[in-house]
Amino acid sequence: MIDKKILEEHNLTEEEYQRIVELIGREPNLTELGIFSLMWSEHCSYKSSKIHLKKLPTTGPHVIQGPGENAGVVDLGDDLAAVFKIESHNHPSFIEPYQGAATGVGGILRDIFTMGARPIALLDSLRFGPLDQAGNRVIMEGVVSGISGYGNSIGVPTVGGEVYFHPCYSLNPLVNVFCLGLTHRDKIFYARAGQPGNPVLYVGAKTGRDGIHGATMASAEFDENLEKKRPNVQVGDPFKEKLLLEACLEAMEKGLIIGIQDMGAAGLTCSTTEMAAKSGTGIEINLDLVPQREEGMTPYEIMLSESQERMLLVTTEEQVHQVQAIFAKWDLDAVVIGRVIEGGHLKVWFKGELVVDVPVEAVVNLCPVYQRPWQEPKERRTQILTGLPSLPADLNQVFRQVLASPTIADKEWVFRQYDHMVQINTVFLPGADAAVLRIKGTPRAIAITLDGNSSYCYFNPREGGKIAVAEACRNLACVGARPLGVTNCLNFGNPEKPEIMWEFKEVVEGMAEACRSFDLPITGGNVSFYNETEGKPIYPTPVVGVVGLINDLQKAIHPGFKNQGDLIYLLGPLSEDLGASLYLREILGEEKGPTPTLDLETEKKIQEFCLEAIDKGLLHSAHDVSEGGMAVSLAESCFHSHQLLGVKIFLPPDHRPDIFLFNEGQSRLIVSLSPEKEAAFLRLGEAKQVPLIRLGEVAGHEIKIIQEDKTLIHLPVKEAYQLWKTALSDFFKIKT
Amino acid sequence: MKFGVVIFPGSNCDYDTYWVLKEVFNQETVFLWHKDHSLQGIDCVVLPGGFSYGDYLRSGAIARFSPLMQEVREFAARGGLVLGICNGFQVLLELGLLPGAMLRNKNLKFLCQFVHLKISNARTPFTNQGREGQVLRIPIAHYDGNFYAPPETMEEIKKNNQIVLQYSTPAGNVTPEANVNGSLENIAGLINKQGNVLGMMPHPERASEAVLGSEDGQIIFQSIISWLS
Amino acid sequence: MKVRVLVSFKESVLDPQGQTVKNALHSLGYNFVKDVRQGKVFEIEVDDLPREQLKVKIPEMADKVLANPIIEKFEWEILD
Amino acid sequence: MKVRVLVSFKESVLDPQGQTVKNALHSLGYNFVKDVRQGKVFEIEVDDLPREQLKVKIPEMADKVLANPIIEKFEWEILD
Ligand SMILES: Nc1ncnc2c1ncn2[C@@H]1O[C@H](COP(=O)(O)OP(=O)(O)O)[C@@H](O)[C@H]1O
Ligand SMILES: [Mg+2]
Repeated sequence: MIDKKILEEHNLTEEEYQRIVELIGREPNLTELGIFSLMWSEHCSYKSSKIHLKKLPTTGPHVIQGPGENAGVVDLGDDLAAVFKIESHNHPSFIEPYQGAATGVGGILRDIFTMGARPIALLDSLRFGPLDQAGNRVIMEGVVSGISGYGNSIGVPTVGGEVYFHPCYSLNPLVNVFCLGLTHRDKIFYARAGQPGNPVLYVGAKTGRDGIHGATMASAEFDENLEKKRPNVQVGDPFKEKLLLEACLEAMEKGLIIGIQDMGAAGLTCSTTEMAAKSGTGIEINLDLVPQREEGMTPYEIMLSESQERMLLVTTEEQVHQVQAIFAKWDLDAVVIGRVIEGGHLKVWFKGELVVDVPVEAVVNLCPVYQRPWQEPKERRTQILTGLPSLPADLNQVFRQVLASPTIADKEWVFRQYDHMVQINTVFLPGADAAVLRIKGTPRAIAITLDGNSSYCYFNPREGGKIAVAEACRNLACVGARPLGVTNCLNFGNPEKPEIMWEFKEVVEGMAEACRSFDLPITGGNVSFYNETEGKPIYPTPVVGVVGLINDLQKAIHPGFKNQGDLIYLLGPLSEDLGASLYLREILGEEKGPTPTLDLETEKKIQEFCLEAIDKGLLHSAHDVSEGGMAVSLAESCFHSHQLLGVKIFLPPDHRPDIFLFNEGQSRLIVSLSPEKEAAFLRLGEAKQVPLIRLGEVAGHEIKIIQEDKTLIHLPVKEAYQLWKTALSDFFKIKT
Repeated sequence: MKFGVVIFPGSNCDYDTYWVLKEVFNQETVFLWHKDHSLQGIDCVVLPGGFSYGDYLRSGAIARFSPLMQEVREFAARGGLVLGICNGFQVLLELGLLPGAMLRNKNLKFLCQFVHLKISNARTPFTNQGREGQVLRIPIAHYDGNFYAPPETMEEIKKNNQIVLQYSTPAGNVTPEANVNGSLENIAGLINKQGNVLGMMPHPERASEAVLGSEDGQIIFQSIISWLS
Repeated sequence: MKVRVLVSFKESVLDPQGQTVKNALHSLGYNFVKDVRQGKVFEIEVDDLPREQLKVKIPEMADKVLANPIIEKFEWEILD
Repeated sequence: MKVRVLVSFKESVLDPQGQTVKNALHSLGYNFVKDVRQGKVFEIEVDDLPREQLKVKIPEMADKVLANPIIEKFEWEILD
């Protein structure tokens, strides 16, 4: 009955099918096959990535929960814990930008509150194709309003993120959403079934035929058959999720829940089998009891539906009524649909018939793991800048162009649509190096940032992986936060292609090396493969989310300059590498490597120095040098000052000015300090052996960059600010 | 003195408002559940921001039918102080306790940002600690804050001096450029004729602690407290 | 039995959404479009009540819940 | 000449708005309401084109701009 075509439709290979037959000792029926296909999909099983992800360090003194649960957990001290995770929703957002992005937010929120934490912050990492193409604008507009529509409504602030533009994302936009929640150390909940006999409750929205095959879709490359797959997109209901959030947290607070798992990708299938597998039990459910939105749904459809805003929870017989009362208060049904059983099987009943009977261990843990072949694409080594392009005549003009590049330009058009202040914890609004949230009732604050540069990863995935981690930590250092834990979202093309697998392996190894060097654990993440359309993969795009702690919020600093006359220093090594820089790509028109190299020892020294200098109160501002180089860093520090302060910068004579200003050499920060602190600052620099150069000072209201007796750049801050501020929103001007 | 903060399904500034009243101003504060029938003897009721019922029909349209709103209506009729913030303002409009209606922001986008507000009427229970013409810096966060009322109603509003807060420039000029969402007369805060029910789109609870970048929102709460004591 | 209620802004109220749609249509070359007004439609499945009763209940419901009479007007029809 | 385009979610797609409205109507005692689907309506003023042409242009426009065919369906009529 199960033939080649059916297997193909389920993205299962012949060998995988044989393995299923062996594991269950017979041919599966169609529903059972569907269950295996979901759980053995790349999205759920990590079959191509697992062997590489093992290389990531996952333990550390602050880690309460590493990978393996819905989200990672780190200790914040004082009995508090932060629960966080990042997830991708790339494919759905391409198909239906608004709903795709909205349900992405819904999904990651559930991952967090499933663990007993109240979500307090969202961040989003977005990548789109160039905005001069109308199609990309439509996608971006939809994605941003989808995130805004869901996050704002549910009342979790979207406090930061990043937006990049590159042609490789035209047909494969990336939407990665991060969420962090707060809970008490002893109030963390897991996906557990507990004792046999425990009732299993279904709560939340009714099940419809949404997104059937969504999880397998996320694991398949796009082709022209896209149209056929379209009805797979779900519509999000943030209002229902808000009710679900409040009801779940209330039931948890009252100690009424033994185990809980959200139903996102892979719905009932995933939640039932995972809970049982983790407790070494089985689970039995009756599909006739599952609340359904549509008539005539088959067991296959009910088990595989990806309807949003649903949860499965386990309680005890005695507490069922109390649980139901809480859900009723929030206008939600909580229906007992089955119970935990002995024997390790998932048994599903439908109209009096046993329609599924499979061992949960096989479904959850025995998917084959692949060591997929990898090979370095040699041609990439030749895509290296040889010989320098000539120096542009008008650097003032170049500077203006760089500021107006959508990747550099102010992202206010985006974050103004997000409620970034609800819950009244947001101390640094979007725009700073890291989002900073106070922890009410303590002197401390949480800092969060997302980072990842795919151009670096394209030319050198290993270095790019390292840089992503280092840059995220550097961003935290700029506000005065020490990193506690890392989550990551790895967006790649088709892993069955050896060069993609090579990119993946290299990025993971680079990240692992950086994390080990920083002594930083990875507490979870997500892998999104098959980001290709018509055979064209995206650049390898790791997005790293780092969560840090500021012990004394009073000491935190912001990237904006503070006072006229403050001295401006560059911390870190000089660099002559233009490779993989935005300047080279967008202004000089050459997309070439090599990727800037990162020396982890230097990086750590710089960050340590920055953190100590902030702790000692020596700095007025700190801002890292990244896309667009030092010139952009300086300009942004002007823009973030309260009165649009200007700078007067003197370049050292023996450097080519455009390289000096726009290269993206690593491990560098722009800091400002009052002249009285200079001596102490230099002493600390000496003690820590960090390279420092005094660049100039905060002065007037113009950005003035001088080399010897030549003024290279001379622009009123106000004018520069306008360029930077309006470049993105100009693409979306509405005509009325 | 006792404050009550109403929780509708979908309210999301309920805890923020509670926090500010309780922790910043040390006031006795209780939550009021929308299905209840009692106001628990409070002196001022606050309808907080958020998305009651998802705002799926119209902002505030369904919340107004909550059982508790009948009590709020009677409380207001007796002269009790009612403050509606953001979604709370929208509920008050739908309830008919304030005149007019909200349209979508003129740029058709959700707007979250600090704005400047001119106090246009300081002789109210909600603004008496401010000066007329004083400029406050307080954030907004809404999709439907574009105040509209038919011409006759606008006449009334102006005649009765019901405009309490207006979007302005930092210097306090009420200009079209300062009008972030397109409201008639730059209206950001509006009081009823009797002077005991205020609706405002900006969030004073988000600007009541220095660590959040502004304490200007305190004026609203201080005014209520001083009025009641 | 199915009822359809259409809710739209009164003429006197500006409809920027409709304007934006119009502009989008123009930019795609649909220049024969002169004006667009955007509203809401509710398709309501109801018990088989006598028409007399619907004629009372539906407008009442529309007036009270579905539309805000300050800015909106509505019309309704029985579909089958 | 006036055209009306009605856009709503496909049957199989969840309609949270309609559900919420239905619940609200029930709580107000309108229990004869069995189901509500909420959609959008566009009232479009167009140049007087031959019907034949409208029959091509309007559905094309609806499909491209007014509705998202992935989750929405539409119907349309000429009003006068
Ligand atoms: N890139 C990654 N780095 C570290 N851990 C990862 C990564 N991707 C996935 N994981 C971990 O693998 C585990 C399996 O994820 P799972 O919860 O089954 O899937 P999903 O993330 O889709 O819910 C999770 O704990 C997740 O944190
Ligand atoms: Mg999960």
